Amino acid sequence: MDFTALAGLPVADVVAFTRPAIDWHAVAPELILLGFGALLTLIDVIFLDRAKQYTAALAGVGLLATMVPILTLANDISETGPRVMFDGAFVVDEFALIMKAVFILSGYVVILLSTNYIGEGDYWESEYYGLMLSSILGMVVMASSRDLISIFVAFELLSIPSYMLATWKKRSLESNEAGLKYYLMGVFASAIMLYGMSLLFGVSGETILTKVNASLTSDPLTGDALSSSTPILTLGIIFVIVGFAFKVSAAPFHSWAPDTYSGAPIPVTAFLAVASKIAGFVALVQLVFVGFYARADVFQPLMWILAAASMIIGNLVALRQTDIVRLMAYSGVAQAGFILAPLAVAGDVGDQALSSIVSYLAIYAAMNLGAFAVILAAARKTGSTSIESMNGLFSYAPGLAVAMTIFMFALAGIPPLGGWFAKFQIFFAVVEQGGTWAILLGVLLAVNSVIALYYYAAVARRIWADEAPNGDLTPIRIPASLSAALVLTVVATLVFGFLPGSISQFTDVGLIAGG
Amino acid sequence: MLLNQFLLLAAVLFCLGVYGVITRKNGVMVLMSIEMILNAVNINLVAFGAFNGTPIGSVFALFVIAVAAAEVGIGLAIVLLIYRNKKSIDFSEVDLLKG
Amino acid sequence: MSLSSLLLFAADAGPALPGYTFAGPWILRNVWLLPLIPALSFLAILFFGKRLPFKGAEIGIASVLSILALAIVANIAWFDHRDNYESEKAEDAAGLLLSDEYATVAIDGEPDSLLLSADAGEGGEAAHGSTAVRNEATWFQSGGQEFKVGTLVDGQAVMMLFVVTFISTLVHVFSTEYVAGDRRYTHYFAFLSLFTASMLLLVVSASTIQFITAWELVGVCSFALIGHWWEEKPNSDAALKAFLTNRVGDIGLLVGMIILFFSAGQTFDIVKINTMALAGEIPQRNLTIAALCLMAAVMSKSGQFILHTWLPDAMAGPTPVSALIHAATMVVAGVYMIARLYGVFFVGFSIEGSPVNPMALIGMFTLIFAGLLAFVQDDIKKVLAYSTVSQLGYMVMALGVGAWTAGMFHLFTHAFFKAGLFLGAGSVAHSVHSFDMKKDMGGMRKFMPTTYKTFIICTLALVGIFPFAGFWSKDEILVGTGGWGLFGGTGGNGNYTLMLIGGIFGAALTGAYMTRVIYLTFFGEFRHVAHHDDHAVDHGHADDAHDAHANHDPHEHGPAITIPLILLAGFATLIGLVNLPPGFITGNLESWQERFFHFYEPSAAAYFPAIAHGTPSYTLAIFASVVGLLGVGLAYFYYFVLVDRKSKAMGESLTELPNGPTSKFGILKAGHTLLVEKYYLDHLYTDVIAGGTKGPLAKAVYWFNQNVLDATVDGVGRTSVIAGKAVYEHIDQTVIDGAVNLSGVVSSETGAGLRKTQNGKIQQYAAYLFAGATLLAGVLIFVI
Amino acid sequence: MNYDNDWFLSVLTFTPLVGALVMMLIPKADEALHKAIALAVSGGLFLFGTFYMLTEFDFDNSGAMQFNFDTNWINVINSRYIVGVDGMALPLILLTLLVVPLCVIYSWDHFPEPANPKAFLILILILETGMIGTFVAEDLILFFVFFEVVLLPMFFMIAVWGGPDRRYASLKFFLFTLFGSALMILAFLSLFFLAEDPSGVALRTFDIQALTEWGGANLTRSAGLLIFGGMFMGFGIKVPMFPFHTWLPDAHTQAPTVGSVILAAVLLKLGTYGFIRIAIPILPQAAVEWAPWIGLLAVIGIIYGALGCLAQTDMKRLIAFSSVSHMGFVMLGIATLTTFGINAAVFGMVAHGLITGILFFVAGSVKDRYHTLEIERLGGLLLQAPRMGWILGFATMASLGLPGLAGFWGEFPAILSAYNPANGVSETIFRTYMVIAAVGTVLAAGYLLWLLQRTAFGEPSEEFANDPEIVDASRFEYVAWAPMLVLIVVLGIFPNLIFKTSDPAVEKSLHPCLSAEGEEFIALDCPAVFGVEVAGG
Repeated sequence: MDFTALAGLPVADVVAFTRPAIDWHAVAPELILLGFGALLTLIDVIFLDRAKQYTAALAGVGLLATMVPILTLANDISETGPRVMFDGAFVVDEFALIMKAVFILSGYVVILLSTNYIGEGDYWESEYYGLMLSSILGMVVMASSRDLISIFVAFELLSIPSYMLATWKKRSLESNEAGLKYYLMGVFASAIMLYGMSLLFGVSGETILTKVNASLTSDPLTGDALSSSTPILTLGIIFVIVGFAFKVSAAPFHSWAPDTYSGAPIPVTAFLAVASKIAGFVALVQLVFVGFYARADVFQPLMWILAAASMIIGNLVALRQTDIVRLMAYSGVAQAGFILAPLAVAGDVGDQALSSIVSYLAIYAAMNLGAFAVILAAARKTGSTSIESMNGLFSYAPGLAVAMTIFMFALAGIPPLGGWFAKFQIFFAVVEQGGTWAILLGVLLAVNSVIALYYYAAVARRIWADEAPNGDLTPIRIPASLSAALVLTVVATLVFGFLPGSISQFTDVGLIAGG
Repeated sequence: MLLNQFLLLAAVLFCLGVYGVITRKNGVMVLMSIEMILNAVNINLVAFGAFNGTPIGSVFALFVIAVAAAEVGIGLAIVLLIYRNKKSIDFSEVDLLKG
Repeated sequence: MSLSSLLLFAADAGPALPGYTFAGPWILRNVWLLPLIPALSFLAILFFGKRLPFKGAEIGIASVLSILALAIVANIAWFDHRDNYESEKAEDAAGLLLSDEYATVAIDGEPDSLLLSADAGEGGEAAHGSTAVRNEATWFQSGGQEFKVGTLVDGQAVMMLFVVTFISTLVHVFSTEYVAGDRRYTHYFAFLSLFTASMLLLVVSASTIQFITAWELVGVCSFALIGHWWEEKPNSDAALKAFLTNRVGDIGLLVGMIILFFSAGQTFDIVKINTMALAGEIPQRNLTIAALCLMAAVMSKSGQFILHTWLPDAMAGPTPVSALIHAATMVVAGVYMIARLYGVFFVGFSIEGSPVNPMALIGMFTLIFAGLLAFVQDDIKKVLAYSTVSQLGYMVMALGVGAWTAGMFHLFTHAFFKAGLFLGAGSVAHSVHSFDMKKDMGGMRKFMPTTYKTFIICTLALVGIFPFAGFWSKDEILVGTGGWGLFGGTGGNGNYTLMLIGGIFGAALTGAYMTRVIYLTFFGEFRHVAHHDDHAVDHGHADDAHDAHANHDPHEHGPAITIPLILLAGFATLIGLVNLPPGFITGNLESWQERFFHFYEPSAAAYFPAIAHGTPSYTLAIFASVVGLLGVGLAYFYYFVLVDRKSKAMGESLTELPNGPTSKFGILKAGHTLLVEKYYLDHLYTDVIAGGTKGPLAKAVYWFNQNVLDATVDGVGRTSVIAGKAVYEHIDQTVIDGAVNLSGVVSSETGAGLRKTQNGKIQQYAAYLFAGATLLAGVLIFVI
Repeated sequence: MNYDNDWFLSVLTFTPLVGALVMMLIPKADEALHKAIALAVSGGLFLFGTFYMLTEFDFDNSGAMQFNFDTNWINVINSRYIVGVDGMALPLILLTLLVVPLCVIYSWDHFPEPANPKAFLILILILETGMIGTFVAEDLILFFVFFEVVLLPMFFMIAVWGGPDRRYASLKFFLFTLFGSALMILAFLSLFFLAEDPSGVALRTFDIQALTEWGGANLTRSAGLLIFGGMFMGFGIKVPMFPFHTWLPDAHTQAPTVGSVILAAVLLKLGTYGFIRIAIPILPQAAVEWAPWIGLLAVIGIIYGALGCLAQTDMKRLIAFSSVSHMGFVMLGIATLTTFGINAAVFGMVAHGLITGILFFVAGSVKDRYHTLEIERLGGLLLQAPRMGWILGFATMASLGLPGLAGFWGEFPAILSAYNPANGVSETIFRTYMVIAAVGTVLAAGYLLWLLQRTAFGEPSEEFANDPEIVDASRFEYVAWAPMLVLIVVLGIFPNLIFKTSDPAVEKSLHPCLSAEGEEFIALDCPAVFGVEVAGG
């Protein structure tokens, strides 16, 4: 069979491979992470158990080391502008850098959370950090990916290690089940996403997002300008978005999240609920703002529906939860709805929508990680994650109680705690658009923040107003790393709340479409 | 061009895969169904690539194949783990976590 | 007049405005001292009273004595100011009546009537109107406009200052003995002081909002003093009823004052409101509505039908309080307000030249209605209470027919004799520990001669027997109705014949019920049961003092009680002479006629209407006196003759005939036996008197009063509570709160429903995922 | 506008927060130190703040913002940290400064269960920061933040130290307010985006003064109405206006005494303050159209609250319902959109704060002694604790609007102003409201005196007749109550203390067309909405 004939390609067009220019500074964060990841795996293989006590620290150092090129890059691009590689498939711009920083720092906090939990558990340790770093590497790559293929690869790079992390407690049926569900749904979603990508590729003939976007405005067959979407385009866009909607646990693609969260080890849950979810949003943002921006008539209603459904379903089901981790899962669904909301107006108020999402993600990372840190700390004593186990926390662990209160109300969006500004930015974007549907979404947001408060405040109330179970008032011993994580998250949550400028000056970013 | 036929094939494969994922009880069968979907994607990619006269489709398909391999590896590991703990790979029985 | 000239401060402050000045004698510009002193006394008693030897009474008495002195000085200063101010400011005389601002004000009254009083005093100065003295300070501001608090002193005010301080002084003195040993002796005096302060504030108010303030404050003092013995529920019930009934009237007060405020161009200034009302600058409709609203306030405060029901209940308070508050001063606040805002009422009710208006009608109806009610009371204080209501009716009627001076004069005289009656009743009750005339009194003249004599004098004054005070004032009211074509008089503001008849009939009623009181209380034999254990009535005593009294005969009290009685009796005798009618005497003493009118009516001031004054007639005076005496005579015959005879026959002290008339004589039958039936008079008397007591009319009135009016008041209260409960339970807790809670339940239940979809089956999740994706695709492709 | 960047208000606002932070670092066991710090911070702040404000505030120019401070805060949304005080805010700030130390003193020797003075006092101080901040904020977002800051401490105060039903009550309080403020923030944002000057340049500012100057010009009618509606929900729920009032009785009943006092004295005022500081000045035209509805809800509130009171069997709940009624008067004054009405409202806020504060204090002390607030079981308070009984009597008198006491000046001028509402607001409707409100005063007297009769008068019930726990007011109670009692009298006698301060500010806050007449009206070229009577909105 004449392959070239089938492909319709003139043989002469197949040019010799030339190595594309590589901007080493721009990929330095990825390389450092890769290095540390490999190093951890090697150490594990070579030293086995003997390296146990160093691995966590090494992982932490690796993450912090990664911050160095991120900072230098930030300094660099503020002078010279964004860096673009591989024909626009890999871009380092403000958005990419702030998100990378968020991933790295979230990852660092997750490592702090994991140190004792994994160390004290009955499981292999070194692999854990190696996998964690690989997953973070995937996220970091994701932040720069502006190409369907690289997004797909980054997506899988961050997902595959996390499937394993979720199944970490090998002998626990719950953990197995959590991993299985996460894995199966993830693979299924990515398969659908890929199908969507294939359709988009088919329509545009391109994988670079900017080029995809450029092709969306005209009919591929006739070349006429498109006044509205074509079914195949719509299907493609929806399938791609569904893949990431799964990742951010937006309803109705959220069903894996509660089960996985409650089965997986708590630090992993925190990782999934924060870093992994943020990665999903990063991908969505890039797709929407770079790849599909011309097709606001498709993604805006889609995002509207997803946002509304997520908020409503997440909040209502959360009202009936008895397990704090599951509660956090559903709250995460609702939070996803909030973060999706600006995307429903992104076609008209792109800048504001983008910066509101970035702000939200950064603040969300701080407060959600903090909440998991407290859950983790409390579970050290109670050994349970039922909401009732939080009863009377204030009476024996006032510090934890105050911290948890701060996180709960921050998540609920009560000023002056961080979450308010995140929510406020969302409102800001939605109102700026000002259309009927936008205002309706705004009202939905408002109503849902009230419903959400109900269960957040209920947790806080248990902590403060109820009696400790069995009157057991022995204090909780909190290891240093966990304390550090708590302090970091509390401070971040408060600072973001009191001085929103501290985060907004970083999140008011431009998203460079690339080459 | 035979594009439509390729696309139709891919769509059928996709649907079969989805059907399999949703209905098959056996874990391995479910994994295979997913492979079917991925292969539907590959067919699409290659067909579109050929149609559009660009090698990117084929490149993309190669990435998909590579990643799918890794994914299935993980999948099988998890199924194995469940089998070890539960002595069953019937996914419909894996419902410890719910609500 | 030397004292007043000492106090005359010849400052010439501010431009001359119609009818008032900011200059004038020092004391008149500084009458704010009068309310201030007792107010401070209130605080002093409250905070230090208990530590003082006389438990605070000394502070109270000192303060009232000082303000009595000030009030007398103020009166004297006013007399001088009234007559001499204008001559000092002769150059402004013209501008006084018609300033630039009120150039449109026309005094369209009869010149003659204005000059009636202009009978040239000693100085022989030119006749001129009265010039009120004002003083003011900013109270608050709104919208950049400042609103004043201040004093407005004219004849009406200084007259009231004297009445209030005088009665208050006597009541203070009386109380030192009457409430001696009371558990809350100190509080009692504190509230007397506060009341005095509030009442004086009301009297000198220059603005309506200040008036409202004082009006409410006296109400609170009344509340506190009625409920003085709040341990018993009936007392606190009475206090609540008084307050709440007054609050109902206050709706009218507030609304009326608000209408006036805006109608007169956003001002609370009483002078300005009156002036504008009289100058026709306020629409008649507004004035009428405002006057009607204010009338509601008068009806509650001054116990006019139908809002009078609180006043008899208010007798639950200590008797001196009843004398001060519920007879002499507070209850006349309504009357005072009418007099103060007379321009508003005069125009609003078109008093001039009409035969009837709401105010006169209410007054007349009240005086008859209450007079009837007074018959059926066994409690001496309640008789006096209804009598007060009746007399207040006279005053309101007087003002309603345009007889301003007559109304105020009656207020003036009534204060003394009614206070005397109340204190007398208190004196008796203090001895027998009861107010029940039928059970616990009788024959008291033997035990308490001073009380008896003073009581008789005050009764004569009340009934209106020549030459006691009530005669003069009641006569003037009758004259003022102008409805006496029958008697050949002239003048008046209208043709209020109905009011005249009502007034005369009222006089007869007054005579009759007072005679009954006299008999039941002071004649017959003492009916008190020695070991009578009912402590409920007079709480003035601590229990031990009470027991010490119990087995003794009643006796006269010490000077603290008798001296006030004697003083009041003296006033009741003589005070009527201050306003002798014109033409009563001639010659050198002619200038002693109509002094009250001359000094106290703000004649020819732009804020006061030009009212016409009637000429009195001997015929009317005699006729009215005869009718009054007829009432006395009938009652006398029934009690002093029939009942007394029967009592002696039966050997016990009866209060009524044991076999009252059970059958009525038909008119025909009565007619043909008219002259021959020897018991005709007996029957007539028993029919009229006993009929009045037990028969259909008074009984029906009483039944109406208790079961309709009073029950309405109670019913309104009860209904609001029931309405409140219904609203609270069925609307608030069920509908509104229910809706809120329901939204919570619905959310929660929806959550529970959705939760069921999360059944743990992974492939179902996959189905959701795919279904979601296809559904979304369907919607976006086919719908949007 | 002259921004002289005065540090004073920031110190005032954040000192309590600093105090709270210091207290957080001190171990829980050192209760005496905690009390001392709390008292020193709040009391010191009261003395310093009052002294400074009374001496430095330019009362002749009380219509202008003073002690201004203006600096960057959140640049991306152009929200600034602007604080300032004018005559409208000053009385409320002073009230806040006063009430907080009194609450600390009152709590001194009997903290509600489960004690823990440290946490309790920290919450009070955080509350103080929130309350003062709300009154000084001159930026919508800053206002919003402070408005919400208040929620958390109050939520905990009810949830932890509250009565048996505290869980329900605290959440209800929180949810209601949050619901309102969520809509409020939408309204604020709409203002931000829709406000443009006459030349069509978007203002893009949250500065309250700048927006007031803009005054809703060239905003479409429907947008104005909707935005006002959003703010109405936010502020109205806080006030609380009928039918959003149901959180209040529950919150009050369950809250600890001090919580009730602060709630009544200051928190409810945040809502009314929002109306007069933000909603009405910024959107006068929408206010005119909303006024009849606000007035309607206000008078319904007056009557409804009073009827609710008559049905109560619990003393505290009765007082809570009375707040609904009294805040109805405040809202009626506000709804008239006249200087008279709004001055009355400002006065009414302060007066209600003091009076209802005292009533809650007394109710709390009654509860401490009798361990119940069921009116049926009480009685004879005047015999058992005469001073407390008299104070209760005094407070009820003040509460029913007795002239000469503070309550009158919030009530009467409000009723009065309803006779003659602003241009464009239906006179007929408001005169009807006036009469209904006047009837409300009778009902107020009814339920308050009935309360007094059933609790203070009569003989004590057998149950408590010889209870040794029932003693008269303690030293701490006296100290805590005396300033409020004195102020009730002083303000009643010298109303100009507040009126003169608030009047220029109120006048400045109202659109000139609301009161202009005749030629002036024409000269101002007023929009049609100010001229025609808009029947029923």
